[in-house]
Amino acid sequence: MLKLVVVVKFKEGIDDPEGKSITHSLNLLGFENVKRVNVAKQYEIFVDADISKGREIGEKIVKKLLVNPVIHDYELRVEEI
Amino acid sequence: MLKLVVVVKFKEGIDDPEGKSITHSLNLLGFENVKRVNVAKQYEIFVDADISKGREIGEKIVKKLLVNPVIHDYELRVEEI
Amino acid sequence: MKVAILQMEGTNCEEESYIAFKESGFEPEYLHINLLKKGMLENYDMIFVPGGFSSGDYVRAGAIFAARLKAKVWKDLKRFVEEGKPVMGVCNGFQVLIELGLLPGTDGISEEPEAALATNESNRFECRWVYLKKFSDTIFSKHVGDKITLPVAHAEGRFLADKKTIEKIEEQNQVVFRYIAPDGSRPDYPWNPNGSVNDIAALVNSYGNVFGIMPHPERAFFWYQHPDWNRVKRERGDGWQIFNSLFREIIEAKNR
Amino acid sequence: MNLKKIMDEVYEIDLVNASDEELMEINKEMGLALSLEEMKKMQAFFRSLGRNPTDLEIHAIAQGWSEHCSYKSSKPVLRKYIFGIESKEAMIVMQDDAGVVEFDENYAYVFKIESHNHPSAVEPYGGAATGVGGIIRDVLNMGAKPIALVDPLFFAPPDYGEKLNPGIKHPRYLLNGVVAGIRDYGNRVGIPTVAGITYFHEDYVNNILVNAGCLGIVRKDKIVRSRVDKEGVKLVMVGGRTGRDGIHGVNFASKILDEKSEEEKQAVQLGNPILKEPLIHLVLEANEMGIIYGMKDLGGGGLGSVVGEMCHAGGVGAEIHLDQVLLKEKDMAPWEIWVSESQERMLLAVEEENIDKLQDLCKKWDVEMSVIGETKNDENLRIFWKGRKILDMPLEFVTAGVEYERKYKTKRMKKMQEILPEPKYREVFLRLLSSYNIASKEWIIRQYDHEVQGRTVVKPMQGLIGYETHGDAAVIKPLHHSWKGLAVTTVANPHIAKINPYYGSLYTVDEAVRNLVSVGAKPHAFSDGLNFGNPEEEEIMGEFVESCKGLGDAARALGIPYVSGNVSFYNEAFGKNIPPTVVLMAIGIVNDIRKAVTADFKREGNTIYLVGETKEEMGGSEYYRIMDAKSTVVPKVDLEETKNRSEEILKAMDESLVESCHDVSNGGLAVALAEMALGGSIGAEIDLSSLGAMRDDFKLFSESPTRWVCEVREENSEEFEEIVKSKRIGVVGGETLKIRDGERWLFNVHLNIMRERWKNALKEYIG
Ligand SMILES: Nc1ncnc2c1ncn2[C@@H]1O[C@H](COP(=O)(O)OP(=O)(O)O)[C@@H](O)[C@H]1O
Ligand SMILES: [Mg+2]
Repeated sequence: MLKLVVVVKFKEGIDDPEGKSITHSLNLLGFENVKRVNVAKQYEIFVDADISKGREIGEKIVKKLLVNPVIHDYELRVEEI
Repeated sequence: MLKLVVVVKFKEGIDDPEGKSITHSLNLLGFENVKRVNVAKQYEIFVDADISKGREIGEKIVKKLLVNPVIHDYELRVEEI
Repeated sequence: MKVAILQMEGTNCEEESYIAFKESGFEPEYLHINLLKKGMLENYDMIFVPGGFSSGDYVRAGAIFAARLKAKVWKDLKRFVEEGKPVMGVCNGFQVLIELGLLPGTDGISEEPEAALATNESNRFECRWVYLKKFSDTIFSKHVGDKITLPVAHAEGRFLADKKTIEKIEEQNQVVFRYIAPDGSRPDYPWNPNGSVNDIAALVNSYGNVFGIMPHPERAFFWYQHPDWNRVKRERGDGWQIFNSLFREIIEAKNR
Repeated sequence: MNLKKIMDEVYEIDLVNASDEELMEINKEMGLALSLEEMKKMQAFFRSLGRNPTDLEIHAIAQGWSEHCSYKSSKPVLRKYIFGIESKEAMIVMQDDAGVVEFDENYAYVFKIESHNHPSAVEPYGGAATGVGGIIRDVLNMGAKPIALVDPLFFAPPDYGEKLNPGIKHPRYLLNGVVAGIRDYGNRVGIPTVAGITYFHEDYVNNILVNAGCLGIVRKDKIVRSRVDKEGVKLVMVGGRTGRDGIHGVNFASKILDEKSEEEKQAVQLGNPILKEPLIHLVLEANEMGIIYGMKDLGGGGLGSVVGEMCHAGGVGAEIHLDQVLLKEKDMAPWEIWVSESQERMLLAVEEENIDKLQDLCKKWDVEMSVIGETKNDENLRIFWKGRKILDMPLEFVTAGVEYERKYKTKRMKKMQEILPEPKYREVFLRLLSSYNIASKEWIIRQYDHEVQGRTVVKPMQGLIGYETHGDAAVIKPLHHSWKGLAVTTVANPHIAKINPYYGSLYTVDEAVRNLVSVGAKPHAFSDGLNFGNPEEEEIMGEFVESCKGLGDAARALGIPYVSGNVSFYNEAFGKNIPPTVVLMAIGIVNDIRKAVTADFKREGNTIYLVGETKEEMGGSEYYRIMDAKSTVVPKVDLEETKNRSEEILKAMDESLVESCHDVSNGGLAVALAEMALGGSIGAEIDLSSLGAMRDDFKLFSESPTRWVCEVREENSEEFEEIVKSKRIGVVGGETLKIRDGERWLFNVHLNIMRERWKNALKEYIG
């Protein structure tokens, strides 16, 4: 069994309203020294496949579904479990 | 400046509709050997503070805003940048 | 003229869309993605992707719907567009068309998304009425007045693309409607409800047959769906004009 | 506890020979939440059978007897006051999962309100979402299409600054979580959320209230009952799978919250709107095809209570094969399957020849189904597990439950009313506009899609686009081919009820009527959501009895029935009870939606009227609250007045004489006028001298019932005055709200300043 870990973030320069809103809330809650928050999504995908195929499958899934290249960057990690 | 990285996941046993729906979609898209998908959120929090206070601030932020211990588990990493 | 109203789990504006097409003289039919097979789209004269939360908008609004359509009938869809038949998406439907690469379609069809409808600047789902100004005459807008009002209801409607794409969109006159302030000036929030670049609310592709719009014309089809109907007398809702435009440009033109 | 394994996952418990002490030990270890008396009743039953029960049997009984399923504390009171109010249009009253009332010749509307308090206190997002999910199923299972949602919510103030008890979350966190949960669920399933309450009171700090209501529409010949009256009908589960989540939810609901509540993780679920959405389509399509014989949703109590109630109501027995239930996790014990409250499940009774058709529909909508048993021609419930019978009991014993005549005590407060020095009117007025219970809820309302389905013809926010004010009720146009509409509103007045629950209830009924009449709707039917503290305390039970008495008296006088409702007790934590909280979801009929009226001022020069009498009764008022002044003199309702004034206003509206209308409630006349002015973005000049001799703070801020403000064109004023008993108090116009009493100016405030105060007070706390 493989575990593919994909972290999808916003590209540099793309505004992240959720991060902004959390920053604002934290400041209001008394954490005035919080300067910025970036929010990303992490997917752990459990696949029944050979480790040699891991990256290929991961890239395919990312392209097909998880990422819009106009606004997102991503990291992909493959682990055998 | 510190970077606190928090990953918030659902606890084991909490049924997450998003993970389920993505698993189902991936199966339909031809990735039949995807068995499960867990979705988590990753926050990068940039704080102007001393490294010795990092963990404490992180734990506080997590408790106050990011996590409900009834359904979430989390990991916290503190980095100096 | 047969219109396929595509459905999947979570699309939820199909009924009011059905009524809008029917009342405008079309023959709408629901077509569920689970029943959709290769070759089926040929039987229709138009494709409509309704609003809602397909697959919960999990991952990203419209992403799963688009991926599933692509996996099932991408060739058929491309042929449909290349034959010049109309395709229209509202709200979640617009998001689907963007994810498919059918919009903005600055160069016809793109195999990868060329743009995105990102989370609103307010970071909130918002349901409110906005003013729109027409910037381009297309089959979808020819008979629409210069200024109309429609409701928006979305969390992800902030149109984004790289500079070159935006320039090309503008050059090719692909922006059909922009958000405006009530006095006609450039809008701030909430008149631009999501922070869209260049106040873009609706687009057409470079061929002129694929149309995506964030606000909901099908929810402003009848006069009584407007929030100010006891202030402003209307025969019909402003959204009706879009369906009527299609009818006149396609069905009437055929019969002329 | 003595137990004997009889097969995999099934045990026999030695109940027959247990001492009282051992009974309570069994009660505790199995998490049954029963009293000793109830345990003994159970014991006596098995002694009479001459055998010991299985663990499944014990759990099944405990569930049937829980407060949530059996209404054991409330039934006698409800029967006495709430049930049995007549109306010729009410079709199904307090019998099935939701009330059914005639809409027109061919259609009926269906509605109900319900609470989801404890789960939301522990996990606001999931708790609220599953609350919405549950109430949708209650309406759906009558065969109706859900067309509107409402969400009355009760929190401690968002700026609450006292120290919180362990495990208790800050009201701001709770508020945001709850709103997000309702938003994400309601928006995704495509049902508009059109009304609600966002109410703040310190006493909700340990125990918030999250109520949710749903309204549906159904063709009369398609109404489905929650009962099966024939043997051999297949029982089919459709929708979500069954898991360990939600085990003992009903017991959780009937327990007092404490620091350990956070550990009740199983009681917490997130809900799955994307499973519900196709399930709604599936059920409605199957119903349209006529293949549903009976239907009930799986809510509190799970499969056990549904099979029991559905068969018991129809007078048949049932045989169930629990190993046919589709599971989320493999190794569940039969008792867990029986009591699990996993979301998104429905039980359909379908005749054998229609099973294939249902199968096809399930395929189309990608929804799972499984036949789990069938009805039998006797009065027993039999459950099998891997071929072996592990439960065999009369349904009556499990389902009919127990009842208590709980002791109660009525508390009477001494009558007193503090008289304040005359305040600075402008300052008090502006403070009221930004007090949390009055300030704009736009930040919440707009996060809900209140227009999906295209039926919302009078919106919750009303007025000039971009400047809207709060409306009193939303109006839905349920049928494409008819101008007839349904008005929906929700009301609650805990501040008044806390001083006097009886008058609190009268006031609440009066306000429901006011809100409906304001949009041009004839009040038609109620659903009552009763939220109270611990009924084992005599004073709390007293509050409950008094509240119900008030509800009964008021509705009976007006001829408006309660057709559905919900009771939630044990809203207590850390020794603090919530204030008595009666929530009404009220429905009115709008004969012609083209004549519906909104709350925003329309036109310069129109005349402004006040309908109803203003009195010096400040108990529970927002004015006294912000001034920290004491009064136990609560507003009293004269129901004869309620009836007469409403009829008059409705008549004037029917003749199209009313341009705008808003009832006077929180904050009194001053606030009502301000809200109307804000929505129209046009001011008014008001003279209070016609209200008689009374101090001006009473005139401005009293919350006396049965009052409305109406705007009328000058040319219609004579006719209006003939129909409606009213006083002329001013004229629409200008950019300020100017109020005087004869020669004496009270204040003059610009619209922009009012808007700023009203709109921004809650904004910082939400989203
Ligand atoms: N949580 C909520 N969800 C939806 N609508 C809400 C909510 N809270 C308040 N509203 C709406 O805001 C308006 C004002 O509420 P409220 O001040 O309680 O009205 P009123 O005093 O007329 O009963 C109403 O239209 C009500 O439906
Ligand atoms: Mg009101």
